[in-house]
Amino acid sequence: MSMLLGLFLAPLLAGLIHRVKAFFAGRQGRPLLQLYWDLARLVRKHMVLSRTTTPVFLLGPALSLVSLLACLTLIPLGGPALLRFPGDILLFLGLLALVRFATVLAAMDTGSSFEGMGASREVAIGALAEPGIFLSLAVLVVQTRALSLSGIWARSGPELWSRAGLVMVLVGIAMFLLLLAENSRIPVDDPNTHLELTMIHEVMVLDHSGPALAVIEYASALKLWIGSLLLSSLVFPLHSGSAWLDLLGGVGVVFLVALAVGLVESTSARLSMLRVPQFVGLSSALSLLALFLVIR
Amino acid sequence: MKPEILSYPEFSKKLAGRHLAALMGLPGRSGSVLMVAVTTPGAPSAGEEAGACPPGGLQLPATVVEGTFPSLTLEHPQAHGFEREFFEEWKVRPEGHPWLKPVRFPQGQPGLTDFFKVSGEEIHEVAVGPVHAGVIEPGHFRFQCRGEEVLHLEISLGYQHRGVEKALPGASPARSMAYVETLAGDTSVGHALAWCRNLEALAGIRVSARAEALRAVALELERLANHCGDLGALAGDVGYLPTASFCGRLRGDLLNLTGLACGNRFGRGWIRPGGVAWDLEPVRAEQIRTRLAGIMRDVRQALDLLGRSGSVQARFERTGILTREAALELGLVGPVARASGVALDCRRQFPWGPYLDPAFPVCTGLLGDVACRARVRIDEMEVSAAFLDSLLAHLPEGPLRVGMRAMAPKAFSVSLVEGWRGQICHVAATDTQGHLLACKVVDPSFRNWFGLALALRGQQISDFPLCNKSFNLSYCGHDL
Amino acid sequence: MLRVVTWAEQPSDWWGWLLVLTGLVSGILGVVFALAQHDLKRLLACHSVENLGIIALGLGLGLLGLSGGSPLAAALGLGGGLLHVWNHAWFKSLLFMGAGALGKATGSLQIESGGGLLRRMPGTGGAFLVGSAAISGLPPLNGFVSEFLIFMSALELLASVHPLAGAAGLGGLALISGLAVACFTKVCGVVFLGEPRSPGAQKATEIRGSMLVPMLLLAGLCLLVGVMAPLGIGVLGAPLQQLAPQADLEPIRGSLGWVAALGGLVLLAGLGLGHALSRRPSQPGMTWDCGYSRPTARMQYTAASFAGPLLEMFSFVLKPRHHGSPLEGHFPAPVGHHGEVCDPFTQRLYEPISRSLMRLALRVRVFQHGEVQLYLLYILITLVALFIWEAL
Amino acid sequence: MLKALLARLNQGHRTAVGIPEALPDRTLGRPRFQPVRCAEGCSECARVCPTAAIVPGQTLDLGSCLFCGECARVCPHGAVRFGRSPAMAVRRRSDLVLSGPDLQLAEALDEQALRLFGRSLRLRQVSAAGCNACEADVNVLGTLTFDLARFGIDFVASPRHADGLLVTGPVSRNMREALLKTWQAVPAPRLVVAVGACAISGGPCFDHEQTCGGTDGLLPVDLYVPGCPPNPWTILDGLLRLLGRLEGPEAG
Repeated sequence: MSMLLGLFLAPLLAGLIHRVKAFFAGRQGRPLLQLYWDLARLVRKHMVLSRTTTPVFLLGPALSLVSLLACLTLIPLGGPALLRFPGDILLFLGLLALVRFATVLAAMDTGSSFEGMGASREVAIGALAEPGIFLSLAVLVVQTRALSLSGIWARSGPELWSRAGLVMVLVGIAMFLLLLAENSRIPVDDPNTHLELTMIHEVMVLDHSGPALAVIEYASALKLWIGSLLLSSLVFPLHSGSAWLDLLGGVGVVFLVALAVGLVESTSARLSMLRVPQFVGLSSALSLLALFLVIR
Repeated sequence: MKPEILSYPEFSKKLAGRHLAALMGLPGRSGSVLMVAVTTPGAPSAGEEAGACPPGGLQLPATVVEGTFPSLTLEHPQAHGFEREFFEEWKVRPEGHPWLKPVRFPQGQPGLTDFFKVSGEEIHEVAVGPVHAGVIEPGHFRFQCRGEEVLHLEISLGYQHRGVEKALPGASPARSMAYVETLAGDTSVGHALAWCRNLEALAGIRVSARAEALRAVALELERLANHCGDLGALAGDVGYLPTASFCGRLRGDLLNLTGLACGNRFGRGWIRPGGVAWDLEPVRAEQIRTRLAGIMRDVRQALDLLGRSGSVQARFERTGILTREAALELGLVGPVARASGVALDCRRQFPWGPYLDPAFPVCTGLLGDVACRARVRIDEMEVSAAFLDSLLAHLPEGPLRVGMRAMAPKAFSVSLVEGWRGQICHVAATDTQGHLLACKVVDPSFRNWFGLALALRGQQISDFPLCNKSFNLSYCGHDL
Repeated sequence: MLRVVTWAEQPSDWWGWLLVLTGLVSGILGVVFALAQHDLKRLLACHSVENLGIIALGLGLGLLGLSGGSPLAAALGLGGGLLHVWNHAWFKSLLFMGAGALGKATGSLQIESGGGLLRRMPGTGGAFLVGSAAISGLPPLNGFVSEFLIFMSALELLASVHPLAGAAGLGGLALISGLAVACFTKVCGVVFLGEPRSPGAQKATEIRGSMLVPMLLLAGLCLLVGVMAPLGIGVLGAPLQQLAPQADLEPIRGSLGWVAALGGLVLLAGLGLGHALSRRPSQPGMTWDCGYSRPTARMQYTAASFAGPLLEMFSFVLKPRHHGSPLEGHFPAPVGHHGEVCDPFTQRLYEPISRSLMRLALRVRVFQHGEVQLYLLYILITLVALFIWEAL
Repeated sequence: MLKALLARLNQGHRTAVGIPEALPDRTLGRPRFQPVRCAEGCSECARVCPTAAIVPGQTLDLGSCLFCGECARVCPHGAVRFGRSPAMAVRRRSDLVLSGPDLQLAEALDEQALRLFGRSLRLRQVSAAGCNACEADVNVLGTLTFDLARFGIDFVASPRHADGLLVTGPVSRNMREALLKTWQAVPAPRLVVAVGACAISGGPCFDHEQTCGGTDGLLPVDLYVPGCPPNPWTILDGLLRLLGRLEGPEAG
């Protein structure tokens, strides 16, 4: 159920963020369902394939979408996840690394300096973000003594917040910053810009078209969903006793996270590319601080 | 004024310490070319009070060249672009020019030139354009990069070459107005004004005070709209949503004010030889004045937000620095040069009509970074808004348009107008029958492009769009 | 080493700590230096340093588990470390063979002179890609399985007896694997993808089958160990039972089963989706070049530029040197640029030592005349001196 | 953040609801051409036309017209009059050549294309020697007032992501190859929109050897938007008609 929700609602998040930004700008803005229409159009279009490219070009997006779908089976939402076993956290992170490996190689396959530039930025940010994600999840592991995402979900919640509020706040902030960085949002990347030289994510997919682009767009919507879901299920889970209420609450928090992303994008400027590592490092530092508070 | 024909060494000496507004060729006797320079006084030194450059002081040194001549660029770097253009047009080679590359590729094959190259297996080139990512004109940018750092940027234009300058002298009056109003679409008023003032000078007529005032209104509205748009675009480039959206809308509102006055949002069809085509009745003038006040209130608020945002200022400051020395040596103009502390402004140097105020403010900056270029634009908007307000309140009386007369034979005329991008220089010469023989158009972009290339050295490539916006130059104004 | 360490009934903490720290330092430095290399063989050598670091880290965590009384962590750490020894042997041989094939086909081991080789050498390229994914610790390949065990050990320690070591191991290994992904995307992207960057790469062809088959076999092995992970634990079961008898490995086997199943499924589904995509109607074209008519191979990202942002962050250890004259004037003349990263051990440890040894040797040469009598005299003096010393 | 919110409240919601029926009073909208009124032998209009867009007594080519209004000003018989309606975009080049007062406005794409693009259309803008006025008016469509994105239309960076080209400028000889390369980079099915007199007919440079005289003959144009530059409302009106979002003779 939670998996299906993710599959269907993920593209809505992008629409929601756009609506928040449109409100702040004072315009009507894109329809909420725009990404659904975009995807419907893209899958029916042809592709232009560069003569330079190899099967890696199409395999990259395919593998990353499938990996993200696999990730979705591991995250709890309003109830334990479809699949749960000790150490599923590690598989989850491994799959995210696979996503990065696949998209970066698909970008490099075109032999364009733009895609290379985006790929270089992506791996730099990714390599720095990796410890941050591990450490923030580690804090939750220590706090809940659970080795699986569903286990953390089961033992996290208001009780944990009252016991270790500060730590949870730190972890929450760290994970939110990572969400911004990993999903190419302001202040790390600007999803709205059309300028090749400043982009990260968009510039990596400059050559993909048609169904392949649809796969990429859908995958990045899923990635945003998964990132928000982690925050919702692990940091702010609801345990009301009713599974339906928990589910509703979980989805609500996911949308709140998207709202917060929109708010950040509406009111702050992008960082200079030189500052991005510091920004990503900050999230690692925050989770490290939380970790020390926990194991001290 | 007539060009003063000198020997080559004297000619070269005459350029020292002066600002080269234009360099053009006129057909001479038996295959030789008369090279005419239009020079204006150089900038006052940095210490002097801003805007101290006194009015007047135009000079027209000229010399006869044939086959080859020693390049002026070595001594006067600001001649580099003019000499390349000269070579392309007249096939007279400036010997020793360090960088004799095509400017406009009139024979086709744009972008086919030896780009400056930093060798080494680590260096990669980024080639951007001609088709850019945004909704902008085409041009080719070649970066030599090591990682994210730009070692060198070379700009190769010419994609927009339409042959307008060549077509100008023989065109019908109606068509030549269409040409000059599309020389650089966002500077329709500036170029139309420079063109008409030349024709009027050649015909020896004076336009009325009212027409001059209305022309000034058109020119300043154009400046306001474009500066406002630029500031919004700068905010957009660093992803700062509020100012970007507000200024984008306000720019449209400012264009609409011009549209209200003459029916065209870019001021096309407003300025005509002998005066202006559209009047501002008192009601309309008052309407523009009130709407302008409202727009400026919103503009101030949007810009205040920009100034207060630390994350924006961090991106603007110390990005894309252009030193005063470089700006002077390369003869840069307009807000770009003023942001680097070069206090030159044609409204002060060659004033006319309502600008005949010895205290007309010239806005300058010190550092020459993106922040300064933004600041100068903000200051100039305030100056223009105040100027417009008083102008619209007291429009002088007089006829809109006086009839044109035949132009003087064998005459030479220079017109300098401070467009929103900077000094626009039009030169026109007539033949023995009083028909136009040759025209020269120098858009401010022609000079400033090189300044952009220089400002990018050692910068992060991701800052290029920001620097580019802070210059915001015209491609077709360069390519003609 | 493991043998020796486990002789003792209860290993003391500091052994584990020492191994963890050595592992972290060598792992992180190894991968950072690898990132800076221009030569494929040197790069792979640096990765060996990194992988030995991972192995040491696993063993160290395991020892800490033993000493702290967490048999599960011990079994996981030691098992992961041991498994990684195997895995490393496989994917590293695969990668070295790939490098050899590359050198043979293009005549150069410089990364920057590769490019577009996957089209020209699909077998080598495919095998190398699998090896790269394996060494980067990506599911569903063998590298992920051993790193999974080590990570699990760190998580166990974190939640129980040695939280600090667990945290260090976790963060360190995460950084290492993040950087490894960066490094191998660089190699694969620059060498195998895009357009050829040198004449050698331009005319490269696939190598002989006899060289190709072992690579393909090894690649298959990497995959097999990955998707047969639960069996792998079975193989390790016996030694682990000895090392950490109390550990209950059943849940781990279950987890590995899921890992293998889901990983395998992802791979299959990914291939399927990729195939489905390639069947969609398409039109051939050129890589988008902004409409510019004369693109060159120089307009591709170079390996150095690709790794640039990361190297910049680690410049305090790498101390990169750049040679090249700065651009002067408004119209500069063409210049060259070259950058390199020197090995700090060669530069700051071995070289000074060997230099002082040489100096010493030169001084000692005074005694060397080549005359037999003198040498006899030296021996005599030495003997006398020894006797005196003995007598004292 | 509070400041930004306050500023937003101050600046207000700015998106216009519909396309205005009439442009401001001095702005020249859709002309009413009545050659029947022309007197024999009168060619005042042709004399002042900068682009030879008008043939007295016969045709007025909106694709060449720069909307300078000189013809209407000099015509003694009122054969040319400019109205204020922004709706002017057409689907066929021949529709722009007026021989009477009627203008066949653009009809929607066929049903199959509408199913594809009706709610989502991505365009790649190519300026082929445009003077930056058309470009500016296309850019304006993204601002608060016009808010193009609310109709599902957007401009994208890469032609690979696009469903069509929006071309401005007379297509200089130097831009010809780049334009064609961009076209080839757009995956099928795809559209072409020509915006402005230059892109339709070459504009003031219609007979220059340095230009190709517009997009016609190079690309299959699906929508022509006349003007120099077209008012943003004219462009928006044309795009919405193309997508079947707007029907009828006047803008709604």
